[in-house]
Amino acid sequence: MSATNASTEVPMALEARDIFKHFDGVHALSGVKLSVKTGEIHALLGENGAGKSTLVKVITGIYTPDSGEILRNGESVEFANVRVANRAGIVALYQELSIIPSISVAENIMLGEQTPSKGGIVQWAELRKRAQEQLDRLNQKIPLNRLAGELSPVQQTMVAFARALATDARVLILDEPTASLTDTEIKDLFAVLRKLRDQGVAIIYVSHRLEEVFELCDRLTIMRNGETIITKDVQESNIEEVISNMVGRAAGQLYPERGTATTEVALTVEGLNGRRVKNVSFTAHKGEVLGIGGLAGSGRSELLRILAGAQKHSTGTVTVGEEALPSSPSVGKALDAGIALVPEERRSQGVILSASIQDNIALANIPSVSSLGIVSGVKISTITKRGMLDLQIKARGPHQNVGELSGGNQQKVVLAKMLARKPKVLLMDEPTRGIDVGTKAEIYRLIRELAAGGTTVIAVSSELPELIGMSDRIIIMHEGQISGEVEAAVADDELLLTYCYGKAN
Amino acid sequence: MTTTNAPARAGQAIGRMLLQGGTVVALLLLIIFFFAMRPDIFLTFVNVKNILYQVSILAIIAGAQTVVMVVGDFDLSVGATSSLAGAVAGAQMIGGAPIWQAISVALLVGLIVGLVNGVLIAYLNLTAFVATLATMTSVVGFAFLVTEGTTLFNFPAEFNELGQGKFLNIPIPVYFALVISVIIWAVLKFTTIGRSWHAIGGNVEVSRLSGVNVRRARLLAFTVAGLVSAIGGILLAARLGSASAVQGSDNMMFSVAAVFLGMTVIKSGMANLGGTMIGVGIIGVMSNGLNILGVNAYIQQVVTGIIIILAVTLSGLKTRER
Amino acid sequence: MTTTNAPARAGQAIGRMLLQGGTVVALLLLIIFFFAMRPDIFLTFVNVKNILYQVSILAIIAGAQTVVMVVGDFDLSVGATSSLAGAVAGAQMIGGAPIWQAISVALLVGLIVGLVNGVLIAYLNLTAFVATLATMTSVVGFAFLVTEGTTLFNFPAEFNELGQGKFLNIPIPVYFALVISVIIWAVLKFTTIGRSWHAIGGNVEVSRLSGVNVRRARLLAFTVAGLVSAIGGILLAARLGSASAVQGSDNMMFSVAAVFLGMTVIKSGMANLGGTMIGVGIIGVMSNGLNILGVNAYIQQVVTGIIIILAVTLSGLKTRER
Amino acid sequence: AASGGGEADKPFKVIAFTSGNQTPVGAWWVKAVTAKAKELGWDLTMIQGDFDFQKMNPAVESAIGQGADVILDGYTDYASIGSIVSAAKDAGIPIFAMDSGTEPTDAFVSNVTTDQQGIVDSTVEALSTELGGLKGKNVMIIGHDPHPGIRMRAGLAEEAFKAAGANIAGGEIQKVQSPATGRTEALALVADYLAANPNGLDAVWVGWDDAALGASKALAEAGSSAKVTGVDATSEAIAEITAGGNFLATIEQPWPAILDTVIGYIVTYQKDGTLPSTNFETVGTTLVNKVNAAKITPSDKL
Ligand SMILES: Nc1ncnc2c1ncn2[C@@H]1O[C@H](COP(=O)(O)OP(=O)(O)OP(=O)(O)O)[C@@H](O)[C@H]1O
Ligand SMILES: Nc1ncnc2c1ncn2[C@@H]1O[C@H](COP(=O)(O)OP(=O)(O)OP(=O)(O)O)[C@@H](O)[C@H]1O
Ligand SMILES: [Mg+2]
Ligand SMILES: [Mg+2]
Repeated sequence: MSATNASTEVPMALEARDIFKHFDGVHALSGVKLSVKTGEIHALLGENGAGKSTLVKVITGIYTPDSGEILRNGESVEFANVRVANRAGIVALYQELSIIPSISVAENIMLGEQTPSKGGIVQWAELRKRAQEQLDRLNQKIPLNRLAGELSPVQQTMVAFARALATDARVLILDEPTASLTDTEIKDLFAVLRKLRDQGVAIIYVSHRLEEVFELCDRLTIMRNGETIITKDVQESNIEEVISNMVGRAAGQLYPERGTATTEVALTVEGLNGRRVKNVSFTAHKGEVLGIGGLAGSGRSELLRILAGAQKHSTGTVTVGEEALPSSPSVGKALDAGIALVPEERRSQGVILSASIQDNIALANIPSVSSLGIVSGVKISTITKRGMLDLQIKARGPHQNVGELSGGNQQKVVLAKMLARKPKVLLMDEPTRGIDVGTKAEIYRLIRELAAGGTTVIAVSSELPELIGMSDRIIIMHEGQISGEVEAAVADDELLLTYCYGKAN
Repeated sequence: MTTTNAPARAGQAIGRMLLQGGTVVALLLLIIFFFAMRPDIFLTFVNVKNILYQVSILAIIAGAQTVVMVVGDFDLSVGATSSLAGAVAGAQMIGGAPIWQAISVALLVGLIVGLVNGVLIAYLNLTAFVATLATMTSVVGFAFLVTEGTTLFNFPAEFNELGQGKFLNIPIPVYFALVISVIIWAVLKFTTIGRSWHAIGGNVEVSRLSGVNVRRARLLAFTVAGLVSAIGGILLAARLGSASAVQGSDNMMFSVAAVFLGMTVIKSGMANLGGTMIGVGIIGVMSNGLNILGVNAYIQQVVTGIIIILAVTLSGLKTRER
Repeated sequence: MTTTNAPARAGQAIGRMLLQGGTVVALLLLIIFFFAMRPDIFLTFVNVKNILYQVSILAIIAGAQTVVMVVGDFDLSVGATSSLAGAVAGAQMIGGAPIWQAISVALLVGLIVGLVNGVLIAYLNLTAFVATLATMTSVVGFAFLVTEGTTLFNFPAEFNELGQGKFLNIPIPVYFALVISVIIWAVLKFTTIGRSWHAIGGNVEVSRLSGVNVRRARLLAFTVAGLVSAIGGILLAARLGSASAVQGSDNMMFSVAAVFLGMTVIKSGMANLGGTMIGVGIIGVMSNGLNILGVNAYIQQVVTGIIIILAVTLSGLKTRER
Repeated sequence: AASGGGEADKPFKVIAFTSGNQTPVGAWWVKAVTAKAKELGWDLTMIQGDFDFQKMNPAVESAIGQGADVILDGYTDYASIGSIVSAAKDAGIPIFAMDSGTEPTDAFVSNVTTDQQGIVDSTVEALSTELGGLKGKNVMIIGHDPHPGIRMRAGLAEEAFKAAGANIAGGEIQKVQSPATGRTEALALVADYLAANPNGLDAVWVGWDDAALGASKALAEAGSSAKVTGVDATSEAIAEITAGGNFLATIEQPWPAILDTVIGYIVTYQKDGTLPSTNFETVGTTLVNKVNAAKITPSDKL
């Protein structure tokens, strides 16, 4: 609607020309071009590590480019830091950015230069009023006085989003804002974004969820290896074209064929009660991919954490094959029994960012790389090499710090670490969060291979198509309880959603 | 992260409050204990005044420490800075300078030390621990140079009056401690810089990316800490009527301990002025009470450590989950 | 915010190495400086031996501190624990116990203090700062009780030999420091527990979810620190032929400073034994060099702080990006 | 605090304080004063300061606020207790002191201390005799400024050695910073000096025994035959002197006698309000060397 009526004389709201940026020998950006019109939602797409987040940080002055130029309304600008960019109306919600846990929701929303003040004194009434306005725009009922750290992850994301809205930005950049949201919140978010666009805000939208892009965006730019491949109107493009441009070859099938699960029981869960989880019982079979769905906060993550020994439960039993797990769990014991968890928050739970790939992989495999308390460098390097090869981890070598890898490759490190344990039951919490389509397909294939090899995979996902596509069987949770179970082959979005809202059983 | 089912909510709430306020409970227990042991003395006006007098300077320096710890840092140099400020003021007065000038120069010295800390930490990215450890070392050296290693004394009576005088039968340093605490509390609570400090203490990176001027705010925090420590040091010199290079050096450890004790008081677990004052109270009551009971100095020291552990453990229980 | 284009890459790499190894460079600069000032003395066998002898006990205690700091914690009680261990060994021997028994009991005391720290921190979730500050306070009190406030002496000659004897003309404590450092280095590098410590220091939650027994590992780290500190304290007592409650109390601050200096040596910025030893070297060379130049004690102190800042700033430059 | 007197209707109230209870002499003093008070039937308030004036001064002042007949100060320099002195003046309570400063001051009605010049004279003479004269000899002086007694005698020693024609090693008094680490600091000072100036020392004069023991250890390790003197007569120093190594001599200060004198003044004052005739007096000390070492009661065994 607004994509075509911009005349060529009107300067672009934001333009990036031939940006180069390298880190320690990695060329993150090699001549990127991006131009965003006033009043459009512009999708920025690309594989993990394509350089999207780096470009965002160059635009907002966090990184200084090696060369290249940023133009705002046709004028060349240089931002020394985030504050200067914000004052010029450019505001970003960063990929890894979250909230400040120890201060209130209201203050989180009105942070920094947004804090209303007179002579250095905070105007609390004004602050609360304006914070409330932002939450209202997003349809969020979050108490302003709560400490942000007490909110659920979803609410935290919404608070961070409210903060971005509060700045009244003219150029708003969102780096994977929906990665941890579910459909309800996404709908509210999109409504706000459309309204902003109609008010003339230029929005850059980075996402790996391509359906969203086609639903929301006006134009798209695809990046690959730090370069711009194509910029196009969304209406003139389609998913296949986007994928092939992103990965540089024709798109294959996203989800592999389902396998044939055995009837041999691999995991039995009986009467499990935790903080949120209530009376959960189910079984999973050898070679089966069991998907778990549900709304945010429905207790899926807690269930996996309990199974993995990472969280206490009050009652219930977990049995792997024939062997019952001890009632006071620990991750070590669960691992020994053959249960491994790929957690939900990669950066804070999955990998040690400051440690090398091989140290990360070794960490979960201490028993197998050591004898009599002494670790063997050779064994570590063997399992690391195998993991990096099997999962095609792109890195300079086993000694590279995980913090320097792209999100997708970080996720593969987490997987490699747990797969080296050869688990009987692999628990995966949002296994493809923030991961590009190419890598997603790889991970689905991997899940299938594991299942075919006899592993039981239990995967939590918030994306219904993914849940259906990768699973053999699906369990849906609602407020801590199992509200429905269905064979994936016969499942559809509508049915799953009714279970999600706990309406049928 | 405690959640339960509907029943027994009230009982649990009280339980939580007790744990939450573990440090407050610890203070109350201490008071009750010492009162029970010596009801004739402990809560008399004279003794309470005494306790207040004894902790007033620690309270000021712990206030300075609170500011820095709200930002998520440490300042190991507060004690040394206060000694240096006292020494500088003393040396000035002995050299014949008028009182106002002596005090101004001493405050300036504190400000400069704080500024140096701030620059090192906020702009040169040194860890607070190393930077303030290093400045502490240098500052003690300066204090030795200023005092030539001796104890300076013989200050004008009007100066000593600042530390030894009374108003309404309450020693003047108590008022100073009160006023400075209230100011720091208000700055932390009501000003934009105070809120920035809290934000930075919560998460530096998020604050920076959200447009908080992190460097300036940290610089300011350390500068304030230096200045306030100097006030404490000047008052200590006036209070004792003398100044030496090492006087009040244990204020550093105790100020950090007080802030840590106080951090357990509030839910977010951050440094906060109210909590710090409770921490200061625990330290003051403990030392006064043990003295009143006539406990042997060595055993006092053993007991002091144990009481600190008990106080913190009491409130630590609440976060033991997981 | 360093940015450059393709050329001058090589130059930049060298520059980066210099910055990376800023602390090493600082040590070299110090050595070169003092050597240039007193070429006839500074690098002679006698003086180098002197320096090694002087830092040997600090090196041991800094090794203990390194273990704890690898895990991401602190131990403020190392100095006090070492004094207590020395005092306990001394008191035993004076009481007529055989040397092996005195040493065993002293080591046990160190182990227990470490264990208490570990339980408080790993199992009762106290902050390392508060917990070790509190144990430090109590431990000093115990040390006073053990020594009755005096200096114990008159130890058997074989005991003193441990601290004062020589082998191949090199004092025995130097060998102890070397062996203990190598052991700590090897434990950190090659053992599963060392791996776990590093992982915990990198990210506690990730470690826990990877199956590391975080609590046990932290408990062990503090226990090791207590035990190693005790070794340091026993050697100090043997070296001086005497034991007092406060002797070696400055080892705490210096050990932390050494570890911090050493953290700048490696890219990950974590505590590491090699770096710590460079830190210990800087502290030792600095104090010996300044003494040799005959610098006034107070000025020495000022200079010490400044050199620490310069050394760390030099290596801090590399992380100044952003 | 006990009151068992019975001769007067109200017990005689005494506030006693010392800043140094964590030193052996301080600990002895606390015990001795407490015993004396019991014997004399005083109502004693004993305050121990642990060198922490921020804590000690208020405690003493609050005791003053509750009233007392006399104040007894042990080993606490008047410079550090200005606030106590003025509080006592205001309340009209006399302060009797021992070893509390090196010069006359009207802060005290009496201050009995040891003769610093005498200490210096006898130690310097002992060294002179041992070395066969001091002319051209290299002498290191180790002091500690925060302690007024040590500071004063170190200064006097410097004068004495200069007057005798000795060279002061390092050109000035070497300073130990913290009493806690005095021994290791002195050890390093001497060791480093000897490294820089092999055979560069004939004597080391140290202001107190603990540091002197460090110095003598450094000399022994460097194989130097230089001699050390200290002050305090600790049992450790006496043992070293007896053993006949580098440690030549130390000084015994007659604390029990001095305490008796001061207590005597207080008793007189208690009886009829008579104050001592002078507010500052010094008492002679005894040089402890190999000859008389066996007969001396060490200061930490009082
Ligand atoms: N601070 C850094 N240091 C070193 N390399 C970096 C750094 N930040 C990014 N890189 C590298 O730059 C490249 C681009 O990364 P960037 O984060 O911009 O990718 P992205 O497109 O946002 O990927 P994702 O979809 O996974 O978020 C990657 O190869 C990454 O490893
Ligand atoms: N209201 C809340 N207060 C505190 N913590 C919460 C809250 N909601 C969720 N959490 C925490 O967030 C994590 C995820 O919660 P849970 O397992 O219930 O959700 P989920 O179904 O996995 O949904 P999602 O992870 O998508 O939010 C848990 O560790 C839980 O403790
Ligand atoms: Mg990204
Ligand atoms: Mg989840």
